[in-house]
Amino acid sequence: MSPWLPILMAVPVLGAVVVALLPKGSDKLAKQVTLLVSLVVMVLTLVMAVQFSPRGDRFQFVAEYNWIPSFGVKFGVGVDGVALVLIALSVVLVPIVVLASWNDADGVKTADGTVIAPKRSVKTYFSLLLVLETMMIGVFAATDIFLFYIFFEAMLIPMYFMIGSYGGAQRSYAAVKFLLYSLFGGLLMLVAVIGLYFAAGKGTFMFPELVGAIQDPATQKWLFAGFFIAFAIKAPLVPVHTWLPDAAAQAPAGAAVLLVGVLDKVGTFGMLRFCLELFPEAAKAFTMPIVVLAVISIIYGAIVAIGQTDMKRLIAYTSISHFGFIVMGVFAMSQVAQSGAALYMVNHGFATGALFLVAGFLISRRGSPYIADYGGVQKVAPVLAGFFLVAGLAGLSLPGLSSFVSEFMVMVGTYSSQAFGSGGLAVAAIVSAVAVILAAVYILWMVQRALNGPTAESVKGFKDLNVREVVVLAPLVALIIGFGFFPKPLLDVITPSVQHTLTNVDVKNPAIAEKGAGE
Amino acid sequence: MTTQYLILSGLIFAIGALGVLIRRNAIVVFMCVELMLNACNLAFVTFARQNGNLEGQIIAFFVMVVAAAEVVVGLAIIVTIFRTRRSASVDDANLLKY
Amino acid sequence: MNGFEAPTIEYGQLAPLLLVFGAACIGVLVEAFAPRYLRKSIQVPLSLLSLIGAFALVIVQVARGGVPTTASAMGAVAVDGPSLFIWGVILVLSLGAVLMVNDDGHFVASAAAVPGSADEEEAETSGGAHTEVYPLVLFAVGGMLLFAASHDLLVMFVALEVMSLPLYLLCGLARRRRLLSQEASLKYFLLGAFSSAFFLYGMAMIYGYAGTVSLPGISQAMSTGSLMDPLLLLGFSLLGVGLLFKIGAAPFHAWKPDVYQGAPTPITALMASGTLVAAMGAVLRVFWVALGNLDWDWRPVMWVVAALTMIVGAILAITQTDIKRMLAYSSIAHAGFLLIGVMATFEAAEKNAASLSAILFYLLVYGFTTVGAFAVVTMVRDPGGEAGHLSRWAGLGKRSPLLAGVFAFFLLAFAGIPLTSGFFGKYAVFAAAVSSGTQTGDSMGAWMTGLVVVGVIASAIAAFFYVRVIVLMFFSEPAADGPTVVAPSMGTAVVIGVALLVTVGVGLFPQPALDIANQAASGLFIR
Amino acid sequence: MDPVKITDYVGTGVIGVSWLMIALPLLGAAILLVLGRITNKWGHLLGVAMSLASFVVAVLGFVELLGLSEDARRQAVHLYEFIPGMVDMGLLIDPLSLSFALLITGVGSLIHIYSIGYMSHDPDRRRFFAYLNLFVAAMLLLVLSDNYVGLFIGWEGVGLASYLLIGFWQFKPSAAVAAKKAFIVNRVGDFGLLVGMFIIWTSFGTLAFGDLQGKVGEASSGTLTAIGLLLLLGACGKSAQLPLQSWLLDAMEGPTPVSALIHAATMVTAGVYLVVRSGAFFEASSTASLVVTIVGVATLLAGAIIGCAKDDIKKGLAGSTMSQIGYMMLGAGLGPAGYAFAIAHLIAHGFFKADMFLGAGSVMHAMNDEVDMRKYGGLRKLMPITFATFMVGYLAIIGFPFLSGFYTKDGIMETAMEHGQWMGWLAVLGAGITGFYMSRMIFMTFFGEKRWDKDAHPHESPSVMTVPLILLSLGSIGLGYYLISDNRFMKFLAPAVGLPERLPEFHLFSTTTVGLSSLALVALGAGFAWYKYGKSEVPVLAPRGSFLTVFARRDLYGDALNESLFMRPGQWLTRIAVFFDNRGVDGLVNGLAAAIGGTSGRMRRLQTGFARTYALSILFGAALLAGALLLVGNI
Repeated sequence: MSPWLPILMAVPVLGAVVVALLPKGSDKLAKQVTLLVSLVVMVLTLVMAVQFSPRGDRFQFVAEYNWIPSFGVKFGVGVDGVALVLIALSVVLVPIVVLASWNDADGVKTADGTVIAPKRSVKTYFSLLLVLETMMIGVFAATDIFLFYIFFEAMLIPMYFMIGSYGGAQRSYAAVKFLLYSLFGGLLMLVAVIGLYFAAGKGTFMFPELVGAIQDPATQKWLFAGFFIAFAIKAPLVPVHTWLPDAAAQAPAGAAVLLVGVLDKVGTFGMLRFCLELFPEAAKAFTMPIVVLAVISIIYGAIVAIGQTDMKRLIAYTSISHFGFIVMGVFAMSQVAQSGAALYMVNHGFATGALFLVAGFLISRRGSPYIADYGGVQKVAPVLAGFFLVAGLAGLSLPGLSSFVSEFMVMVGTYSSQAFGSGGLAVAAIVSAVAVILAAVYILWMVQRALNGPTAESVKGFKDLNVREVVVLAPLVALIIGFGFFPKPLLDVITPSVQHTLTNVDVKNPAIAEKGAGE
Repeated sequence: MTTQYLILSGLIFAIGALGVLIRRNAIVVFMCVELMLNACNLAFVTFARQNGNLEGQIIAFFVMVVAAAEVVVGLAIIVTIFRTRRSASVDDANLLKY
Repeated sequence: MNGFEAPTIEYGQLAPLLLVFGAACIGVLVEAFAPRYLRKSIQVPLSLLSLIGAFALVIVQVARGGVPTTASAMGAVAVDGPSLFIWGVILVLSLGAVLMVNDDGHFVASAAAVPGSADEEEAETSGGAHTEVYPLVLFAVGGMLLFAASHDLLVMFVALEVMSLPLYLLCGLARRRRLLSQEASLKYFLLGAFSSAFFLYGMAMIYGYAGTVSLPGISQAMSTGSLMDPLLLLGFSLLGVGLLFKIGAAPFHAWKPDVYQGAPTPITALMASGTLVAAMGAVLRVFWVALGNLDWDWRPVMWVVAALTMIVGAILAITQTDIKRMLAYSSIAHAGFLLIGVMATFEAAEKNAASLSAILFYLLVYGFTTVGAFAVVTMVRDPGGEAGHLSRWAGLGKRSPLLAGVFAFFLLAFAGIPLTSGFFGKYAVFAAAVSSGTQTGDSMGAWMTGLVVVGVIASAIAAFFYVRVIVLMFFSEPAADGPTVVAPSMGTAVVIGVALLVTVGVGLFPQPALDIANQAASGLFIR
Repeated sequence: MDPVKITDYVGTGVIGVSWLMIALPLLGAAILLVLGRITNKWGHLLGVAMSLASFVVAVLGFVELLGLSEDARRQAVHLYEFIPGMVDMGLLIDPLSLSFALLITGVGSLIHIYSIGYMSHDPDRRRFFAYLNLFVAAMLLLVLSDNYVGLFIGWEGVGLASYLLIGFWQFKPSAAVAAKKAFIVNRVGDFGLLVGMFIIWTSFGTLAFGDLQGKVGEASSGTLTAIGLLLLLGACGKSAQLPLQSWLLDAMEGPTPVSALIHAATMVTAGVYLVVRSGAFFEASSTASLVVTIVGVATLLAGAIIGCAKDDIKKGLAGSTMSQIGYMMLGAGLGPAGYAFAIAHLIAHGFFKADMFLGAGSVMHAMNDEVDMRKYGGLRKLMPITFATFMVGYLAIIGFPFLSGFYTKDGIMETAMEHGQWMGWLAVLGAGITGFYMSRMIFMTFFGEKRWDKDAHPHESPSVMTVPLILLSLGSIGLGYYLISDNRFMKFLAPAVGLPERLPEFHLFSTTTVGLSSLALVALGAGFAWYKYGKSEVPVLAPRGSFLTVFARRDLYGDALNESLFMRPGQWLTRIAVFFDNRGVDGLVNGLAAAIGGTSGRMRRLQTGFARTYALSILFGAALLAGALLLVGNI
């Protein structure tokens, strides 16, 4: 029993209670408390992460408590490498988001006094944020599948309120769409979770004990489908993606970061851990259609992104494209691709997070999400433009920035995958590489329209980023560049965990074996 | 030779049910329900005869008592409605719909 | 049948029942003899104390004597584990309903006065009130208790009527919107009587088949007789009509929205919680005890009914504009979910305990949430009474965040979102169904999982309208002349508080409640 | 002779810290970008200092390398584990990479210095130097990296720097568009390079040059051809070779020093570097190397033709750059015999083209940023130093005897002729065209009548600009002879790229068919140019010109082709996809929701409010129930 994870999960929720109970009118205090709590969680997590030994047991910091014996449900938590980096991603993003949304609930007015968003309850927003943090940690830490499901579904609610109460003009449509879509997937997964429990007949939901418990191929396929559809909606994969552009575009920038940066990762994380390891035969049987779907997502997301006129929607579609890469990597069944996919989850969180935030800052100066309403921002706000460009370049996976490493690994791993004999997935990798070109088009075209050219009349009065905003973006950019050149710390943690996955799926990768033997 | 009684009982039940469906006057509808209950009584008694035990006949008495109670409650409701609406038509009471 | 044998009555086991009925009778006497100004101050404590006392008796019964293993009162009433559990639930829920009844302003001053007439105005200004409401509620509660515990069909029929007749009347006693209330009453009465007739005729058929109306007797007869006898099948289906009508399963659900909408809200709460719980108890008894041998015949039909009920409830609720009407459809959908549990039977009867426990647990959590939700509904008022129309609820989250938050939480529980009690209820039932589907050699296996999938889809559709209310409350701007939120009376506050506590508590730590349900279900029904 | 085996560096010399070459300018860029306005005053000096420091390291490394025996001249410097199990970050110090490093840092430093003067009036000069430093760092990473991933990072890094610098004056829409275009077209090439890397990794399990040595033969010829062609696609993008040439002419929107450094001397030659560095693949696949030569020949002609019709001095030079890189590509496609000439020409070209670009910049600086040569004329007297240095560059590029270009280009043409008559003759033809368009440029700019705008006051540039010009022109004069004579450069490069079986003979003045005929053609071209632009008057407004002129002016319809083949269909595709997404996919979802809502709306009409209807439904249900049970019961 290690107290680490329960403590990590308890601190934010206690913080949320404290924030919610603060007396009326103490908005500023609420913000400060939230920031403090999130920083404490971050520091605690990093201290914990340092103690993680990549070569040790698969699950570390394990804690178990018999929660609902009647259902065979345990409060079981523990992290492997992938879970650890995703938790780290979450807890790093939260303080950044807190700082980024410092004034979001205070109501937004443009310089000329137009109310863009009315004042909302600050305390509610920040306590929701902290509740969400607990759930984000919980969902990645859960080793009990039932517990995972609980967090998987429950985390919809705070996000739903964050979008619905604090978002843009179409917020309630977007929030409801988000909730119902995810809920529908989640409920299908619930059936599969129940089915898994009884089909395995082990009387437990503990993931390590359920690995390999289902042998019957037909059962595997049904259960796999239940899990996969839920995760595909969450990730999101074409054709069940349309909730994301709406949700991300309407959510306040901070919530959008957590939505796309962390919540959606639960989908790909779930595929990697649950779909593959619990139902290996089904996963192999479905590999080809899923990879095809992923490739479609990659290309289709990119093409549709090019055609967007709304900045946040555009970023959302780029994410759909990127999630395609992650899914492709997960199902390429090779260590390089899966490590790349797991790394991509983290990197995408930072890159898209930065892009959403900087776009949010830009939008908050003008009140319009439409690219056409801007132009020549670089002249009046060079720092903002600079951050925008760097974040955008991370979005197009420029080598030297973190997302490149992961995208490269995914594509190389897919190309070299032995899943369908030598070169069976090569075409998928080649087609997906076309996205490299498309990514340049969507990002640079946006940059050209929004930042370059003669300064638009409406943009002339823009202030450059203030200190708070720079403090928000700088760490993200530092991480993006840092992990771009030195991804080893993340990969060292991720790779052993991915190898566990592959062992459980019973896939061997000759290229790696050879390389590993050589060293 | 109980079959005829059963058929009669069935007929009465059907007439009662049909009456509920096609008559508008609440009192008549209500009487039709009573008719159905009595059809049941007939069936009970018949089966009691057929089975050779008394349970059916006892049940018939119970049903009568219950029917009487139902009449009390039912008439009270119908009268109240009638006083309010000046109509005993079942179809007039259709504010609650969709 | 030689000579007269004095019946043995286990008074100890029936004490809760007798206490409630006794208190009801005393209530009637109070109405007859006590002066008008004293009646309320006698009736309220009487009702509350009798319900609390009955609940205490149930506890004592469980704690001291354990659960009886044979039927009481010459095989007329079965005071077994499920009965005691259901009794406890009904008693607590009806206690909540009585606390809400106690609130002023729900019931008409003089039911006999024509709406809008001088009589009515006078009755209102003189502060008159129908204190008959209390004994009526007690009779209804007594009927519910008996309904769920009846061990033969005759008792069941009588209990059904004892439960229903007071409710017919209570439905018509709303203070505001009296036309609607009276209409609800009339419809409920006519349709209730109509369906009782079906129940009775079915009972007659089964009597004709089995020669007895006692549930074990029927089961016995079926084990020796033909299972294809039209008398049995016809009788069973007509019996089913009466029971399914009471739980509001499609296509026998039509009364529910109209009646729930028209009835005074405390009574709606009582019907939505107590009646449903009691009727589910009766359904289980009939289907599992009496007709257990007919499993393979009734399950396909029930499959369709359950699926239809869930879908109809969920889909129709989407376009509702009245909050109570919407909750009525929601209740229909939940009845469908419960029917999934009813179908989750096993060949080995002892395995049924898990399914039974799931249903009991579901009833517990659903009942509490329902009473809480209706209690909230009573607090949101327009000048003309409760603000029923959904558009009036817009922006409530800004006007009264706490109340709206609580209501939102109840709605999430209805929707079955994790970390609310409703989720575990739904999970328990679904799990039971899937579990029964995985038993080997069961041709219904895939069908059961299919039913769960239907249930899941219905849940997703249902989530839409729960969420719609939340959207209205939180994401819409409040109307300028929006409804006022009255300060809750002590009673209502307690009801909401307890309901919230249970919904949250069970949502976080369901195990204690599950333990109780498991224990209650462990012995199954007395056969 | 095959290339020497790559060994891990164990010494303690400068080579061990050769990463400083990259780190210093990178640090400079970082300081200038992060500290921002604070560094405005001295930012340009820092930029120059970092570039020069990098040059010093390169020189020291070069000296150390020369001190090593020939078979130890390929040193891999391990830096750190980059992607564990896949690739480590490391530098490869060998004659090839150091040649490039010297060119980059040397010419780069000169251009840095020149820019101090050229950008002195620009408020964003500090940012300009940051980008220049960034470019130098990335370019050095490109050439020094000991594996394809590092190369690729540098590859895209220079692309980024190029993007930033082309769009340096991004407030001009044309500059912003040109920058974006350059990046995107380059990405098409990068796609090739990426896929090529996939195949290399999959086939050989490594991406490091060292590990690949000697392994190439293991793969099938199909694989090798595929790798070769894909790498060539990458090279075409970066080096503006057909069919990815279209961005280079637009890239002239950038400040002139950028054009000189990135779009003439260094970055655009990265493709040649890639082909030479990956020589093993091309040598193993005759198809791939043949395609390289075809691309080279086609581009050298296309670039030359485009150069003939341009009135914009920078675009004229850009066309010439394309053409000259075509020569290099041709040389690179000829195997070990051509490598040395290609790289030598590359270096020489780096000098004389940078010289001419900076000269052009000097002219523009004097002419209020006017680029239209038709508005120049007669500048030789007013700008003597610029004129003299430009003349040197001009003579070098057309292959005037004894100047740099004469030897290097001649080497390529000779080798090509040996490989195939057709490519040899086409290359010679290209030399003739070069003679024409370069002479045209000289006559239009420096000779003839003055055709300036009224407010132009041409003057010689300050010495901070002219000194680099002079230094560059010195290189343009002597470098060619120095490198080619005695096959000096070929031998120097041998450890990195190998030697051909038979070394070519060196002649001070070659009298082969190729040498003479090319000289003759150049003279013909120059004469024709004199006839058209020196003797007769140049109209200020461009005449409509013949079909051929228009063809060349429109860049051989390359943009039109791209537009009708890719851009327009792409836009349509995008629009269709967006429409499909909104109406189709999302429409389906919303439609489903609407359908459920509609069903609900219709179904609730069944709830008529009539108690008798409800009773009917009960009866109906009862009948169904009974019927179904009777049916099921009797099956």
